[in-house]
Amino acid sequence: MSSTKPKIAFFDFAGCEGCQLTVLDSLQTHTELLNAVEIVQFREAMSERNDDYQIALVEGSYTRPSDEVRLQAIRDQAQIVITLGACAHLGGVNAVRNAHRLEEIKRYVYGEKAEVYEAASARPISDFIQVDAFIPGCPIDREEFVRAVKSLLQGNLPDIPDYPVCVECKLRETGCVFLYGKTCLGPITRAGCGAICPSFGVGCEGCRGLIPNPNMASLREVLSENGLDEMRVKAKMSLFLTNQIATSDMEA
Amino acid sequence: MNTGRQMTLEAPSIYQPIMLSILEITSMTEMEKVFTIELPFPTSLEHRPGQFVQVSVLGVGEAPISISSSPSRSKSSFELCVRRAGALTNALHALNPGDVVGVRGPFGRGFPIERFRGKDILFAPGGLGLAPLRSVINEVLDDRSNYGRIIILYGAGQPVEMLFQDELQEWAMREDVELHLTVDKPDKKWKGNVGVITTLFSDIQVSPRNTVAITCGPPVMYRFVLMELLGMGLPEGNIWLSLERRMKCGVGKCGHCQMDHMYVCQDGPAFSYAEIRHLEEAL
Amino acid sequence: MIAKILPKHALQNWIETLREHYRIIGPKLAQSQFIFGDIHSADELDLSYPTTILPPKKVLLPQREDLFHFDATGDTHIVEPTFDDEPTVILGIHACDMHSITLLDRVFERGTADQHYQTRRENTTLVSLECIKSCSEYSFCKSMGTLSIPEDFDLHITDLGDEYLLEIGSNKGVSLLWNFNEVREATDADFERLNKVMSEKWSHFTYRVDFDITELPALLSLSYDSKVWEELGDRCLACGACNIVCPTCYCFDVRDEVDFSLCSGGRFRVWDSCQLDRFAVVAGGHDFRDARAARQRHRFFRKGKYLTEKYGVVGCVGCGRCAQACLVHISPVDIFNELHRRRVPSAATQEEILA
Amino acid sequence: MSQTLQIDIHHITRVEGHGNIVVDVRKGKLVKCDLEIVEAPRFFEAMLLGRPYDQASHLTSRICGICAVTHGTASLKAVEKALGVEPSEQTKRLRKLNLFGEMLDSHILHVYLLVAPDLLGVESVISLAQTDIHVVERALRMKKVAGDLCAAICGRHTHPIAMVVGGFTHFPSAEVLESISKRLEAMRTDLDNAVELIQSCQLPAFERETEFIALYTKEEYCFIDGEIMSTEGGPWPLEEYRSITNEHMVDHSTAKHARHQRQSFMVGALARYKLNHDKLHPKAQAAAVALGLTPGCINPYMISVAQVVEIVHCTEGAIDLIQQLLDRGVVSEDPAPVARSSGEGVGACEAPRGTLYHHYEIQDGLVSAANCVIPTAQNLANIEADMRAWVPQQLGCTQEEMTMSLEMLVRAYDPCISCSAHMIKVKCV
Ligand SMILES: Cc1cc2nc3c(=O)[nH]c(=O)nc-3n(C[C@H](O)[C@H](O)[C@H](O)COP(=O)(O)OP(=O)(O)OC[C@H]3O[C@@H](n4cnc5c(N)ncnc54)[C@H](O)[C@@H]3O)c2cc1C
Ligand code: SF4
Ligand code: SF4
Ligand code: SF4
Repeated sequence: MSSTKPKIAFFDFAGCEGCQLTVLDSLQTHTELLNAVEIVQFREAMSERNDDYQIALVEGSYTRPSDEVRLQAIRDQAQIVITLGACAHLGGVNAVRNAHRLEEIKRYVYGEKAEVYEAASARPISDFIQVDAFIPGCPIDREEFVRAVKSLLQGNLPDIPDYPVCVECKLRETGCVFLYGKTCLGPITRAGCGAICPSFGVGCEGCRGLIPNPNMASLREVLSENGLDEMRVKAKMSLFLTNQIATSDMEA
Repeated sequence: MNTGRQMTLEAPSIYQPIMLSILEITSMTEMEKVFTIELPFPTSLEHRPGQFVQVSVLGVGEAPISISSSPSRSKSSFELCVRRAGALTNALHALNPGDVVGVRGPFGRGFPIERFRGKDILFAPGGLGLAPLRSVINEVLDDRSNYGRIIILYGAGQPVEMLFQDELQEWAMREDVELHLTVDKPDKKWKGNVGVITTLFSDIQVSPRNTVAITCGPPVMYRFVLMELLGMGLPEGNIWLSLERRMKCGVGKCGHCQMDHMYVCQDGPAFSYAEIRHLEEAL
Repeated sequence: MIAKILPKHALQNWIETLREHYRIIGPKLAQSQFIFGDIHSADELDLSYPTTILPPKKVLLPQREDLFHFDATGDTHIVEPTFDDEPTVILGIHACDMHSITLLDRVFERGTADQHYQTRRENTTLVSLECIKSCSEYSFCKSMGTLSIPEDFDLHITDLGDEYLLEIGSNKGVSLLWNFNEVREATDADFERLNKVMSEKWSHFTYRVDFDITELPALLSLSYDSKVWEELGDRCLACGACNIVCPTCYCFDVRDEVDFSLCSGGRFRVWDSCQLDRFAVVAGGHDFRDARAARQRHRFFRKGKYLTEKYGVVGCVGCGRCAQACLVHISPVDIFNELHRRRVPSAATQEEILA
Repeated sequence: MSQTLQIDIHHITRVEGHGNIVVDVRKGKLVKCDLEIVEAPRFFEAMLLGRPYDQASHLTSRICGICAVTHGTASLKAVEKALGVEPSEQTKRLRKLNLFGEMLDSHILHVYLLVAPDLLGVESVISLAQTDIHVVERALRMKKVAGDLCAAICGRHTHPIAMVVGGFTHFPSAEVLESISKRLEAMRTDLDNAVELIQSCQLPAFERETEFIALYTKEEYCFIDGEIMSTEGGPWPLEEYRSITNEHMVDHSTAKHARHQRQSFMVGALARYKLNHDKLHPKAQAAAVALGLTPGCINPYMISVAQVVEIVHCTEGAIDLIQQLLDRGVVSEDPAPVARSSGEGVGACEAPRGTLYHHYEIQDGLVSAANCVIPTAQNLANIEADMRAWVPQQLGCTQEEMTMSLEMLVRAYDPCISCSAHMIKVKCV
């Protein structure tokens, strides 16, 4: 176990910065974090900047061609690149716009000035640079982030669950929301959040991305059996999973 | 039958590892290191060849590792040959002599070597499969007069990936050991056989009724090696394998190593082909 | 039979007396479903509960259980196993769950005994409850032979209307009534009432397996290559819910955690599920049970054959929890019946058919 | 004194989102002084199009990780207005309590972790942890109470879960509310310390007349229900938000600027204070007096002081509200039903950094038009106007001093640039 503290830098692309905020929040319960690592860049919380880092934590989606250059620079410097949150991991809610024509939405939001704005469809960071690990979620889970940092300190990449949310939901004995006439993506979504949405009475929205081998066909049937028409199934699955479903449909 | 679990039986919890120091670490290849673990007097291991221990790095985890030294040579220490494959094995590779590791075991059923006495023995390890078989090989060599021919067919990816090269040299020098080596990808210096392990079988003649074969290697290897051995006419009961499974407890509780109704950690990891042939999940 | 009568109105006082010495766990409402949880007063406890999301297994083998703590910050490595010996009473265990505890007892004491389970088990008193009506539309305990309470209860409650009849099964059971004087000896009249309840209950259990359950292991042996498994594999979401809620599933994963010193922390186990992807994967990525069909088969073989053969008691106790939890309606009754319907005809019947 | 000075602060730190300050002073003359917003555009209004109305609040809470609860709440209010939903009194109370939690969380973050380092002369909270760990610990302790308050009500502060159209899907137990209330009461010492800390700091003395706008009701210090009020008129109903915010495009920014009666106006804690100060909790009144904050204040650096006053107010307000909830008992109730599937509505809330409007048109359950006007977007023009007035007053300063004071000025507004980085072509007819 190395005695020198790893140097960590945070980078943000398109996102709400809720994940960086969650990192700050994790200090509330884990102040030791500050001594365990050396944070050399964290624009949301500090003015100091230093480009000498080993671990890059990237928040936010790729949304415009110029992001690629920045990403490449990060990849060149960092030994380990880890994405933070659903935007970086999946394209996040940003990818909802991928369903629309870019020109149309630019015009809808910026009117006649639309041309000034550089935009592309929202994509996961791993589409552009090699990513060593991801910390999923919208936002990330505080405790999972802390565990991930500990894994890194131990010289290993974070171990993110690849079983579905249902497992955690049952373990904590939450009544399945399907029993209350609601619908849920828990069976195909990667756990690690403690099934927080079902436990607060709302079906999982899939923010942590798909598990490795989801049975999509079967889940679609479950959703329709529980009253979702095709349009609503699509709306549900495209909140966070646009990019992953596009890929898995292509493979299918 | 489990024999001699002295170490584990002493602990108040079956999951509690005994902390032991690393005497020596030898780098074998880029991926594998051999760890010599000290047994403080009067702790004894009393394992059988083919048994394994659960090795811990506290805070990282635990994994089953075969005991690579033979009982005949493991009095005050024993050896583990570990490939870097994940969290625990990475952490092991980062340790230094003098550091401690947690050990539980030995667990499982080893090879019933008393039953092999008087027979010819054909060892067919592939890659890391030599780690558990080395225990049997050295046990047999230390009791050489009680066995017939000893044939070792060893295959590795590349010459630099061959494990225990010093010992391979030694075995090669011995008159009473027939050693055949092969690699998938030769380098410039390699003069031996090239090809997968099954290509070595054509070089040897055995008397099938009096031969016991012991094989261990990656999952894909078994089917081909078995085909050769059965083709040579070896009875199913004379073919022995060591199987790998995910294991979390080592004592038949956690369920991970189950194949059909068998638990590899208890009923194995050494099995005769006759025992597992009917199990779809075995190979 | 030694039995006592506890008037229902005295339940509160009894629980209060017990709470002085024990942690009390019993069925209670959480959101709109029942769970086994801590009972602080009689009005939390609901002995007419249908079924719980998780079985009382969670008390004896908690979802997450510390195995040991370690501290290697100093020169020596301290490894301290943790055992939970808090005296606990589980109140109101249905017959099926009692049978599952019998199985767990055997699993954790045979071969190498698991001291963590045993410590907790020894300090737990089981108060079972006579099932008078089917607890859910999915339960089929009668078919599995688990509707009658097994012998190993400490105290067994039967609801006689305004009173409870308490059968005493062990010294642990006796201790629960120690110094509690609001019970009286059961009289012949009480036993008559008991008999009436017992004889009337059977007709309330209707959902069932179509054949004699002792045939199940043999039926499964014949059905290893059945198409049913492929069909299940197509439907199954592999969400693991069936395993997690099952009273006879006990597979677990073991994990470590550390504090920021990286030198002290603990090892714990958590429930695992054979339906999940990583369950049977080894280094190098080979998965020894990668198809959902094979995983479902493994699950049903464990329930219907392997556990029975290894431990001598049924591996499925018919509680119906898995069927209730399954979003694609995979239910043991349906599967067993379907296998039976499609079973390979025996030589005799084949001859009959041909004749 | 004639001076040439070029300041180009690329990505102002310790604000949410990306903004650049560009100042160009040539021979003592201010040539250029802009706040550029360079955030990648996120197109939330367009993303809402065609979406089921019940997804709107979960989607728009993702506009901003700091004011997620406010976005979610404003969104729900817009949908409810459009579809004729009348939430229960309990829902209204819980929402208000939730907003108190967010206001506390955000203000504590801003004052302690983002502004305080400037005032205490350190580079960041990370360095502050080295020099004065107690201040940081206090901040984290208080922030945790605020976060836990939100978590008890809606699951988590960043991206609330249990808030839905018409009500909630989860209800905090009495025990949880009681324990939070106790912790809020225990926070009072920390609050006194916060007031002391800010008292001891020297803020730049810069003043500029401008217009101040906030939500307003007669009954209370308004965060959630109410109408639009200005120091120069009002009140106006929410539906008139567009004529008040008057957003327009400027060249150098991806965000639209706003102006009302003057070239620019200010929203946020200071505006709220000026318009609602008479309804502050007495303890918050006392804090205002102690900190020298008066309704006449026109110094934008005083926004942070107004935030401290609001921290006191929200703490006391939350304690009172929890008491009310406990007295009545929190019941599990179904969300209020929707009366129709089409309609149009505006919802507004006070976000920590100012008034936030969501405006939707819904057709057959799907959002057909959307417009969100975010506080920072409203403030941008005002920040620029401040900078343009402030730079010439400081021409004697070094580049470093100037940079510092401008960064502090921008930070005082607590800009949430990622939220404001989008503008609107409104088409709600
Ligand atoms: C009886 C027996 C004897 C053995 N003897 C030896 C021996 O002598 N020497 C030796 O080197 N090994 C031996 N092994 C193998 C060794 O136990 C495994 O390599 C073990 O898994 C290493 O543990 P680890 O923590 O380093 O790796 P892990 O972190 O457990 O990773 C191992 C594998 O698990 C899977 N995995 C881990 N994480 C993930 C993830 N996030 N997603 C998907 N899959 C994942 C992958 O397949 C990965 O390759 C033996 C195994 C058995 C059963
Ligand atoms: S609520 Fe969702 S996550 Fe929980 S069991 Fe049901 S489907 Fe699975
Ligand atoms: S339940 Fe689903 S949507 Fe909610 S946090 Fe977990 S993965 Fe994300
Ligand atoms: S398999 Fe299903 S019905 Fe049988 S014991 Fe388990 S959960 Fe109950």
